[in-house]
Amino acid sequence: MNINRRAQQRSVEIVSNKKIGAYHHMVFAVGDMALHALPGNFVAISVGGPGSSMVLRRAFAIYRTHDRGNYGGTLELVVAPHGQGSRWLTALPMHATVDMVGPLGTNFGIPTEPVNALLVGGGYGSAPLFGLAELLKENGCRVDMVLGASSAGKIYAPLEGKRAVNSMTVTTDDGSAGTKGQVISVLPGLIERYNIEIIYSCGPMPMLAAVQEVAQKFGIIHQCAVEEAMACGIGVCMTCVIPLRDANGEIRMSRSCIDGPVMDGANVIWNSKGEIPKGTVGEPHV
Amino acid sequence: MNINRRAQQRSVEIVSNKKIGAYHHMVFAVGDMALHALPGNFVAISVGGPGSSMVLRRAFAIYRTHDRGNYGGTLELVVAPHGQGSRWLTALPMHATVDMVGPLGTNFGIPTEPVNALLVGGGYGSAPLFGLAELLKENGCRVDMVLGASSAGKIYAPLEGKRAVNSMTVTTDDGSAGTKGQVISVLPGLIERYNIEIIYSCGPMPMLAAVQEVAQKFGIIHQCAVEEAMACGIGVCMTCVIPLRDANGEIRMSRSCIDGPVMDGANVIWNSKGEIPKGTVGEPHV
Amino acid sequence: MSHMSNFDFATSFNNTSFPNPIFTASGCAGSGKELSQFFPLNEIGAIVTKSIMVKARSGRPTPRMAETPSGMLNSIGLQGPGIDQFLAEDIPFLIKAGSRIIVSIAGESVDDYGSLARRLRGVPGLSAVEVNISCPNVESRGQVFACDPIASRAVVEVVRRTLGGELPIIVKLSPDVTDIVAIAGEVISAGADGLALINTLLGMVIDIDLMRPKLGGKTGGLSGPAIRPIAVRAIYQVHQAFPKVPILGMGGVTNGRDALELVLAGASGVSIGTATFGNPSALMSVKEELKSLLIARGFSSFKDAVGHAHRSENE
Amino acid sequence: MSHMSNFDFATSFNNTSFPNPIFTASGCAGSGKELSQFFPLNEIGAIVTKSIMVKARSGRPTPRMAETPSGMLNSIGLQGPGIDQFLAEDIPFLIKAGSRIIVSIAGESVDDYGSLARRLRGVPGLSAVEVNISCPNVESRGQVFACDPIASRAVVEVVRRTLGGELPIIVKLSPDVTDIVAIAGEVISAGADGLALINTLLGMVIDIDLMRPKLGGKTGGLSGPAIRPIAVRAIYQVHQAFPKVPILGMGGVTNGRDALELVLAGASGVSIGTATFGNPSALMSVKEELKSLLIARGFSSFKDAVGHAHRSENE
Ligand SMILES: Cc1cc2nc3c(=O)[nH]c(=O)nc-3n(C[C@H](O)[C@H](O)[C@H](O)COP(=O)(O)OP(=O)(O)OC[C@H]3O[C@@H](n4cnc5c(N)ncnc54)[C@H](O)[C@@H]3O)c2cc1C
Ligand SMILES: Cc1cc2nc3c(=O)[nH]c(=O)nc-3n(C[C@H](O)[C@H](O)[C@H](O)COP(=O)(O)OP(=O)(O)OC[C@H]3O[C@@H](n4cnc5c(N)ncnc54)[C@H](O)[C@@H]3O)c2cc1C
Ligand SMILES: Cc1cc2nc3c(=O)[nH]c(=O)nc-3n(C[C@H](O)[C@H](O)[C@H](O)COP(=O)(O)O)c2cc1C
Ligand SMILES: Cc1cc2nc3c(=O)[nH]c(=O)nc-3n(C[C@H](O)[C@H](O)[C@H](O)COP(=O)(O)O)c2cc1C
Ligand code: FES
Ligand code: FES
Repeated sequence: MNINRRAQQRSVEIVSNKKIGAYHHMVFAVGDMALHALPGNFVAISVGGPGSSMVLRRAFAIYRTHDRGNYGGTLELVVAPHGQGSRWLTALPMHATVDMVGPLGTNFGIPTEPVNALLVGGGYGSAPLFGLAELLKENGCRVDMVLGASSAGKIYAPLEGKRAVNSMTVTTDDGSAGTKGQVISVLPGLIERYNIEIIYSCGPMPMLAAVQEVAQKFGIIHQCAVEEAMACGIGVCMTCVIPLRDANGEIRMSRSCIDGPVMDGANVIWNSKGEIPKGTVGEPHV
Repeated sequence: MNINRRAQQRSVEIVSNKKIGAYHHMVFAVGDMALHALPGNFVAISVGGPGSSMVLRRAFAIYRTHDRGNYGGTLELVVAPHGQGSRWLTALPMHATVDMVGPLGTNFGIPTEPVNALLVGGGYGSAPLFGLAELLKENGCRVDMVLGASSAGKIYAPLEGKRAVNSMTVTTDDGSAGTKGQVISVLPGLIERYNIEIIYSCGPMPMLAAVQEVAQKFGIIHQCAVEEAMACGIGVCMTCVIPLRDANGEIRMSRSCIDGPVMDGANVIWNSKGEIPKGTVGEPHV
Repeated sequence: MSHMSNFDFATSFNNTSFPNPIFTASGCAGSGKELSQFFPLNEIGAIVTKSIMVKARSGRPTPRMAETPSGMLNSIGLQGPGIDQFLAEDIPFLIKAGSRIIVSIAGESVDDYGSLARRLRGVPGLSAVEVNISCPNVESRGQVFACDPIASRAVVEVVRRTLGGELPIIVKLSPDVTDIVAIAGEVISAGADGLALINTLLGMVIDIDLMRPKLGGKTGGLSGPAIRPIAVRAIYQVHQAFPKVPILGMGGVTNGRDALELVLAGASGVSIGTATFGNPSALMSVKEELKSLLIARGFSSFKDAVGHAHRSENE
Repeated sequence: MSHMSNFDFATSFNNTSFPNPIFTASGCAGSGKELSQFFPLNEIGAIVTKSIMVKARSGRPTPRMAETPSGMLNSIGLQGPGIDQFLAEDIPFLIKAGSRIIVSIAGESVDDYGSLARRLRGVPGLSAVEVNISCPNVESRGQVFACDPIASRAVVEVVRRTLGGELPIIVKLSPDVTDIVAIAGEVISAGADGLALINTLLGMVIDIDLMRPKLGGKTGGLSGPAIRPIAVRAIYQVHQAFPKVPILGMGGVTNGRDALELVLAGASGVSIGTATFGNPSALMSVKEELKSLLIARGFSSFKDAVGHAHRSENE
């Protein structure tokens, strides 16, 4: 169990909320919460306001943070207006406040030596990768990035983010931007061309599973940020589990909010949705 | 059964929302709904917005209407920020829209000949009395008004309203405005001084009951607008009933949203809250 | 859009068919008249009238309602004019309005249900009878019929026997039981043609200022979106056990998505109750939304969607 | 404010007393450790641990949750490490944190409950045992113990016999029964010192895009504000029937007003479950708000408010 001891709960103010493509880029004045966030961490936000019928928080990957500025520490998110909760959030005006808990969960591990890293993002899954890219660059790594989405509007890639990486490849299912197809199709070429030694990924679970297959084929380390439905985000409800092989080789249903969202892709038992993998500790006896 | 055939359901825009004392004076652009409203009618408004946990409408007495103006037909309410629903409503900004059904319910009857009328209001219960006063004046009546509340801030009496009546008496429980005490204490004096022939009242149920006692003592007609908890406001749920004597002298649990809110005070069986009065049609057999 | 006009929205209970599967819920539509100013009554599948008893009834004292999170409690106590006045006044209005009619009946004894069925025999213009058995049985220390398999069976048998095969009998069950499938089985074997699921759940709100139960009747029935997951579960379980018995589903439906959930679970028709209080035209919007959702999912007929969530994993 | 410091917030179950009546709900506080970064665990009455079984258990497949109007469904399936690891790891942490501890146990057979009680005998630092009987009984075709008076009685008897008089036994009941008062009576006569009311209600959500049940386990337990009226009703009914048996109340409590409702209905303690998911510090705010509300109503001691809504009309 990896409780993020830096987590705080606080009421934070929205200091910017801009629509960018299919997403909203939102900035919150979070005080010293910004100091403690690492790439891969997420925050959990109450949605709906008083009298809301929505009782659960929504989790959002941290896009980036700034320690100080006009508003003190700030924290940024990339939010897709999807269902009732995210639509409520993205419709909030400047200066509205929300209740935020964070930073939560595990973060991307940074190699101790400079390596060639490939960052793979699907949809809003690109968000945590830009902060990660900066950190990797600071550590002397070469950073290449590939982003995929169904169409151009769903690629989140701000200009300064693009500039920070050594190369940027885009794929869209409909071909409206970059290469037509899925990110997976371009991975082998990029891995070979840039001599990739580590892959970081964030996006929908099927994409992560596919990236792991490629990583395994090439014998490359793969750290991924998973996304399983979370009721609490703080480790108390056991809803967000995924089957994970632990240090002793035992498979356990592990909480993606505490032992994740960032996990070693090789340890995840992929494609098990809908069943408990054989051999999991405490698996149902039939 | 008196279905208000003029009722419409529509999305209406808030064109003014001002805090006045303990209340909010709110103006809605309602189009031709304004044409059909009569003093005593009410409207029912959805509260909480999408994703709200509040499933029922809130009823509000119509304060007044204007057929035409900058915003076309407008309808005005006086709302006390009390619980979750009314606080949500009064916190809405200009140009927000709400879903409104109205006009609903019965209206105050206007005498065919000029008479001396006393209008008695408790708290926000004064709201529908000002439009009534205008109508009575147009019909040649003398109109005196007495308003009561717990304290000065809860007396709703705009200047133009005060000017429209022949006399205005105010009572407050704490003496912070007008006579200290309850409206009931000043009624006999006013009735005698102005030779009152009809009383109209609106306010909390215990006040209405007390007014009826006085009216009966003086043998005066009393029309009151009752307020019972309403789930639907349109006559389909049977929650808002009060025991009412009908034309045949039979007591029936009658819907205050359809056979009211305006009722003849002499027909209401007062102080029966918590039980079905003896002799009511279909009363429980023990 | 030519596709839309080909969509077959009809549903049926036994041999009676309805042009669409959207119905009012008993006790939530007055006598029909009150709703008719918001939409033409013949636009919906049928009006389910409020449960009528043998004699006139005052109902329970006020307060009769309390709002709860995403729901409400009611304790109306079956206020109504009694079957005679109901047949004389309400039915002719509905027939004139072109509405299809499902009459809901409620009794305090097995005999009451028999008397009610007898009064309905031969009444023209009725499409079905809904038997509300969530009522206290005065002959059994006030135990609710629907909570007792033997009493439930007795009621359905007398209604079946009295009505003959004339009208489909839809029996409305209470979710406040340990095993709703068992009760469903009893009433089906006693002659029910269809089931209505679910009635309200027994609840209570305490007024924290008065520090007493808020409702005049102390307890009340919980309805609205809060109970939708219970309704979906009950419909799913009962449809699984008795796939051939049509179910009129209800419980917290406010929009087309909610209605679709109940249909996929196994409802052949959907009643709208509490939602009408918040939105007088809810029936119309649910109807349109459900139709669009079904068409968007490639269904060409409503009936194909009924119970679709039960298909096997590899379908 | 001197008045406030005189307020007696303590409560007790049997002979065990707690400094205040606010508890976690089983399964909604992890092992305690996860919450300890939001407030000191000794600030609340006690931690009720998640139901522990004899052996390690993986729980149900995902998705394990679905949000519903003012509530949620969960189908965790009692994931946990088994009693041995639990006693070796979780209990020492809680003791070190100064927390009072109520251990919740769950079994698949009557024997399981006996084994669990045996393992708890003599474990230092425990305040009470909560017996979760809302579990399928593998020896009775999976029927939930709490839905069967005979099985409920058997479980409580074996726990009572095994534990002796050492620790108060609080038996947690399911609301999914026809007559909760009857089940309460059974377990009380079998030796329960207190009752916990209510566990979740069985519900289902259907994903209208996949057109299948949303949860991996198909059905799940409904919790949160949506069910509060059911909890209040159950607590009121059971307190009315057994006024001397202390009740740990739970179901949709998110603030002090909600907690007060349960207390007035008859709860001697209040557990907070789902509210913690939405607000990690909910336990703290409920505690402070409840205290203020009681003081504002003139109570000088918490215990005076328990069941206050039952007083006669003329009081
Ligand atoms: C670790 C993590 C990081 C995330 N990061 C982002 C992000 O950076 N940007 C972003 O837009 N969204 C992100 N999400 C998804 C986000 O939490 C919400 O699920 C999403 O906004 C939909 O919520 P809603 O209320 O709009 O939709 P609704 O459909 O109304 O949600 C209903 C319920 O289902 C849950 N749910 C629905 N979809 C998902 C999903 N795909 N994954 C998990 N739970 C789901 C919701 O949390 C909620 O409880 C993240 C989720 C997780 C778990
Ligand atoms: C015919 C009629 C006319 C009204 N006119 C006005 C008006 O002009 N101005 C105004 O401020 N309010 C008026 N009210 C009261 C108003 O409808 C709301 O009840 C009030 O605003 C409290 O709602 P809430 O959501 O803030 O409080 P909550 O306490 O959250 O309300 C909870 C529920 O209880 C019901 N309720 C609570 N108090 C009352 C009450 N006193 N009477 C009836 N139902 C109640 C609400 O409708 C709601 O369903 C009127 C009510 C009726 C029936
Ligand atoms: C105010 C009210 C009155 C009701 N009266 C009846 C009734 O007379 N007969 C009946 O069978 N059900 C009655 N019900 C139950 C509804 O028909 C329906 O089963 C239940 O409310 C669930 O649906 P909903 O959530 O859409 O309201 C009533 C419900 C409400 C809210
Ligand atoms: C995610 C989750 C897990 C739960 N696990 C347990 C459990 O292990 N044992 C138990 O007795 N109750 C369990 N419950 C039920 C709660 O303890 C509580 O009785 C119920 O949720 C109602 O309270 P609430 O509305 O405050 O959540 C669980 C509830 C939830 C939501
Ligand atoms: S979301 Fe609750 S344990 Fe992970
Ligand atoms: S409020 Fe529904 S009938 Fe009057």
